[in-house]
Amino acid sequence: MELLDEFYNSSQYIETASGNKVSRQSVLCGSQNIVINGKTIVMTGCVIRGDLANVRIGRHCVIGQNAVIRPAFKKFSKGVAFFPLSIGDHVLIEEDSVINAAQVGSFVHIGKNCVIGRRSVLKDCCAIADNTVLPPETIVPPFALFSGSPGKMVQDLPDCTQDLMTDITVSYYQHFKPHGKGK
Amino acid sequence: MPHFEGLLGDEPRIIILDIGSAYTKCGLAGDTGPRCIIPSETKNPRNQQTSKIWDYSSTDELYEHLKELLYTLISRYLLVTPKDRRVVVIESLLCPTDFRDTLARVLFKHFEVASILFAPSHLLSLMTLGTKTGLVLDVGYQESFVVPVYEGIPILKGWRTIPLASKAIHSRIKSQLLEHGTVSTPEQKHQPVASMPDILTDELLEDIKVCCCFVTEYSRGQQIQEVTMRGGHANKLPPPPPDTDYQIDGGSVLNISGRIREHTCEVLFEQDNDETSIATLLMDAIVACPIDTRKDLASNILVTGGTSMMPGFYHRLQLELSHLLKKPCYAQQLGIKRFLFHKAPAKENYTAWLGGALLGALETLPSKSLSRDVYLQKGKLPDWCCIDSDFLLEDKNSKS
Amino acid sequence: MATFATVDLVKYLCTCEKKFPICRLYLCKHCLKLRCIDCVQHEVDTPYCPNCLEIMPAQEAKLKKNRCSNCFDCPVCGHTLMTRASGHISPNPEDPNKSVTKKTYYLACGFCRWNTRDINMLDQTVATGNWPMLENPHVKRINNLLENYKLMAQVEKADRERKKYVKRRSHLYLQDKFNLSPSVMKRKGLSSFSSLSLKEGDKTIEDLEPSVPVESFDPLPNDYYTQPAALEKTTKLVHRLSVPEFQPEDVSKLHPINKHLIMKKSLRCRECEHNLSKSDFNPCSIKFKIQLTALHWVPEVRIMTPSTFTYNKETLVTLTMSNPSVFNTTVTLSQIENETDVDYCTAKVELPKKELVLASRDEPSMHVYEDSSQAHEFKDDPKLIVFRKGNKIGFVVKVTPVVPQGDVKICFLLKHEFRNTTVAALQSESKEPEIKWLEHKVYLCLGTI
Amino acid sequence: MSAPKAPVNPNLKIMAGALVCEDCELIGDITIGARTVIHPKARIIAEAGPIIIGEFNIIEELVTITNKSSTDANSGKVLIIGNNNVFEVGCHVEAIRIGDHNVIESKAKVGSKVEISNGCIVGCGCILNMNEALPENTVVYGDKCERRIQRERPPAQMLQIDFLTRILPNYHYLMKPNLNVNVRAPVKK
Repeated sequence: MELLDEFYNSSQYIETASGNKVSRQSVLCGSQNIVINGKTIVMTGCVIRGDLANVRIGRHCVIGQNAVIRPAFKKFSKGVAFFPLSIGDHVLIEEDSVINAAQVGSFVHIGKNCVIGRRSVLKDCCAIADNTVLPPETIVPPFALFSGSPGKMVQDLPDCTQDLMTDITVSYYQHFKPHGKGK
Repeated sequence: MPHFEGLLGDEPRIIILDIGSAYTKCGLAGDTGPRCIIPSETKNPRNQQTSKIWDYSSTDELYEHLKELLYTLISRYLLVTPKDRRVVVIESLLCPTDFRDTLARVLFKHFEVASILFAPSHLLSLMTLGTKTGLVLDVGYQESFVVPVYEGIPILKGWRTIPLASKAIHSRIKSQLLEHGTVSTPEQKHQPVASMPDILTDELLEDIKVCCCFVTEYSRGQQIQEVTMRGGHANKLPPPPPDTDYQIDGGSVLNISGRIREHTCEVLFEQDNDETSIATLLMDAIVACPIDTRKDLASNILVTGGTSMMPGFYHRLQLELSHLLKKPCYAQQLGIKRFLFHKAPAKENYTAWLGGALLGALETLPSKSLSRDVYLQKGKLPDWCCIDSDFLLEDKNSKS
Repeated sequence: MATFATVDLVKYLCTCEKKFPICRLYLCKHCLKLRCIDCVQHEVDTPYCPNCLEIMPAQEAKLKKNRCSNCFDCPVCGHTLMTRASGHISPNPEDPNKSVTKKTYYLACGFCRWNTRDINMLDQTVATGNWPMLENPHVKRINNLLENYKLMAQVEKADRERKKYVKRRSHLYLQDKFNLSPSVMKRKGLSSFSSLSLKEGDKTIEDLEPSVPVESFDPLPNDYYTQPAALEKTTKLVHRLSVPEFQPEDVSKLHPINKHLIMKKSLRCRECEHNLSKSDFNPCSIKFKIQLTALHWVPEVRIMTPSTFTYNKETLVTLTMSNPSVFNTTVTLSQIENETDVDYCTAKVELPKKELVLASRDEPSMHVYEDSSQAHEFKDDPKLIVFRKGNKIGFVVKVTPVVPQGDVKICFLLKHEFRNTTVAALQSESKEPEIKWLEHKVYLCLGTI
Repeated sequence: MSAPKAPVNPNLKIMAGALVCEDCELIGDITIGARTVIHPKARIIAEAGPIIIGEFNIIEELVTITNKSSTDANSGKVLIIGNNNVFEVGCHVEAIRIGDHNVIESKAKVGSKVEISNGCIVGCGCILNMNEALPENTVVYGDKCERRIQRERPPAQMLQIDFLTRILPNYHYLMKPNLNVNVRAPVKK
């Protein structure tokens, strides 16, 4: 199925020069520490905590409604530090998910209502099923689908995951249109 | 050390497979235990529905499910390339022909294995003891099954089976819970389980059995049976063990009464109308055997199957047998005085598997196996109950 | 998980007569046939640990029973255990006035909070490795048994060698060896194992002690009758079965479980034995050395929008088709003759009769919005081709459901040009790649009535 | 980032040393103890009675803490939250009482008839809505809300609080502590 057009109220979104579309109802804390590389959509109700540490989000990502992107802390013998969080390109994060990861690779799909535990590492081309809980420091290898609580590997993803994710994130961006414009 | 690697890697290790009616045991020959014991079922990744391997309506369905299960075993647990590998399949003597035919088809045609050896489970179980004579009792999921083996040969007129095993315990727990059980939910305390029978999944029943139930001692068991089977007054029951609160999920608590904990396993030992139980099964098997073998059999009993791992099982079985021995019908016929049990160097639920792992590690395996070439040529399997099935060995002889 | 749910609506028929979404199919470039995971050979490439993502050589993996030596799973919930450090202050042996901080390590689960101190395992002084391994208490006995059986197997083999020369006598030979009664002889299937039970005629087993039988067993401890079942101290069946050789019943006997490896595998066509998919050596890499997924070679059909259907009424449905090739590709659609299976075809479909031309795939243009000039270039019939965007077209089919209820399913034959670029490149640089026509059966589920 | 605009809540008491971000919703009679950190977008609603939050607690974004005493017996009672508790992103808490050193993880829900003692962990996504009191050091985890008792209680988050106290004022408008004072004004540091 091709994606359907999704219309947004143009006054509710800010479109940046690099093509990012960021909802005015999202909360970007410490925005000077947040880098979003372009053509990424940040939807209503998202919270991105750049105040805790640097957050980098790649191109053509979709951050669904009420998702929380939050760098994770780690305790050391001499205090705590928040780890910078980087998200690759063509990453789809669906609504209500909480991302406390250290790293999310490219071509990653995170379903609805997931919790990605502190300092987890999601490699390229992996996917997390809806309602999954990944405990702290989980490593998700490429081409794995994790599901459950605690999240465990349940299935292999197709070899062409990269193409599928590229296609879906690009067409999501193309179908995400302001009111009144386009078809 | 590439030289050593070459030496180690020359002979691909043989896959040992035991697809039981509840659990599948799988591993490699020469190991001391299976690599995995997983439920004999497959899960459809799309709708998350599980289908039990043995609940099949057609062999085509079975073929697909077996393929799925074996794929999981090979690619997730064994991490081997199945092509041109040898396989030992552990089977019960009661294994239906269509099942073994389908399994052979999957292994030979889909996974292209080099050869299969179908080995009877009770003989393999005995192999783990190093003896040649014994009375093998397998208390599994569907049924309990006893086979006397004398000097390495099964005494076929002595085998007995009875549908009393795990499944019977599960359904007993279920019916008891539906009758008396209560659940407390956030909304209401002590609701009857019967008002929400859906919570009693097979998984839950199994876990209740494993965590809460036990096989009670002989005298208490007799008292219980006096009441439950022969209508004795309820005040004759021994004081039941305390109830247990079993958390179903965060929201509700199932009350497992002491009676359920103690009484359900009685199903294995109750002598109902036919006066049969697991204990009489053993006795009858011995009676059916030639008189000069009986003493040897009675002093070499081997119990296998996961259900026999219930706490208190051995103690009870032993006392049941001793008491049966006093009964006139057996005392005169048998002429034996005692029963001796062996413990295999394995847990009961994978004893037969271990026998398979021993057998699979021997260099005589190829000569006893059915090779893919022969299978493709003949298009059928030899079977112990078919007289014309000698072709396997004949063929081997002429070939070798 | 929208991406993975809707791919099931359009399926292609594999050469093995099974239907799969196109992303699960491969196109063997040597046989020019579709292959699915069911009709290819799977081969182990490299085992690696899914946690530390380190490759383990196949031989080592074999020795370690496919388990990583550094990563552990929690025996309670199955999550990966973390190594935690803790500092202890102990007096300095050289200078009693000073103290030294010694770091020790233990394993802890970040999910259910189980840790190795729960089972009174001693902390380790180094961060990785060194954790004590459980050993099967029966190892010695099993090895003894195995040695004995191996000896017997040798004897048996030698016997058989001898038997070859005295073949005539073989029946007699079997008889005096096993004392078989004729009725048992008929059941050779069973008796063939009898030679493995320890009877080996004159050859007696020296080292093997016989198994010692037990006459009586201890009754259950009194707690069973006086206490509620100690659920928090009893392991569940899954915990037990995850370590088959030990199957602990008491929570205090649980032990960290070495992480099971997973593997990279390669796929091979069963017919021509060429590789269809072979991934890069590095477990972190998503690259492939060989990757013949059908998505890269076969035009992909998708449903544009969901439609509503009524029984026996014609509905226009827009489908899209995209071209994976770097050449313009011509496609024709036709009815499948004799498709009678109502399970896969519940509607009549009227397909475009003309050839459809798909523009070549061009990476940069994919990100550009639609361009109306393209329609002129290809002289599209606007009634047929709804839109054209880069390598993708939208076209209309007329669907008439012939069943009163249920899913509306259609199928058609997709015929497309295929240029075998790799083979062509091998032959000569200048030559135009040879054009072949490939046919695939496509099955679509359009919605419900 | 929104400008300070929250209406003045006369019943809000913030002890000196507490760190409360401006961009959150605090309704009703609420007392916030010293060194407690409340992240932006948290919601604390004292609906059926007051809420008293102790010291050294961390309340992260999208957390909802409600005093919503559902039974008549509890109506109007104070919801007391002890010290050193952590409420992670997106959890929902309506408990009767919460002791010390507990962790309520992301997306967990604690119903209005639950009493949490000390040292407990309610795992990600777990839902507790029975009428029950969690014994000390209970861990609730997983799909089926399984439970076990842990040996040690979760460690206090002193270091994290120190860090947050240092860093958050650089990025957020804060509510001014008003110990014993009913007047408060937003202040940008």
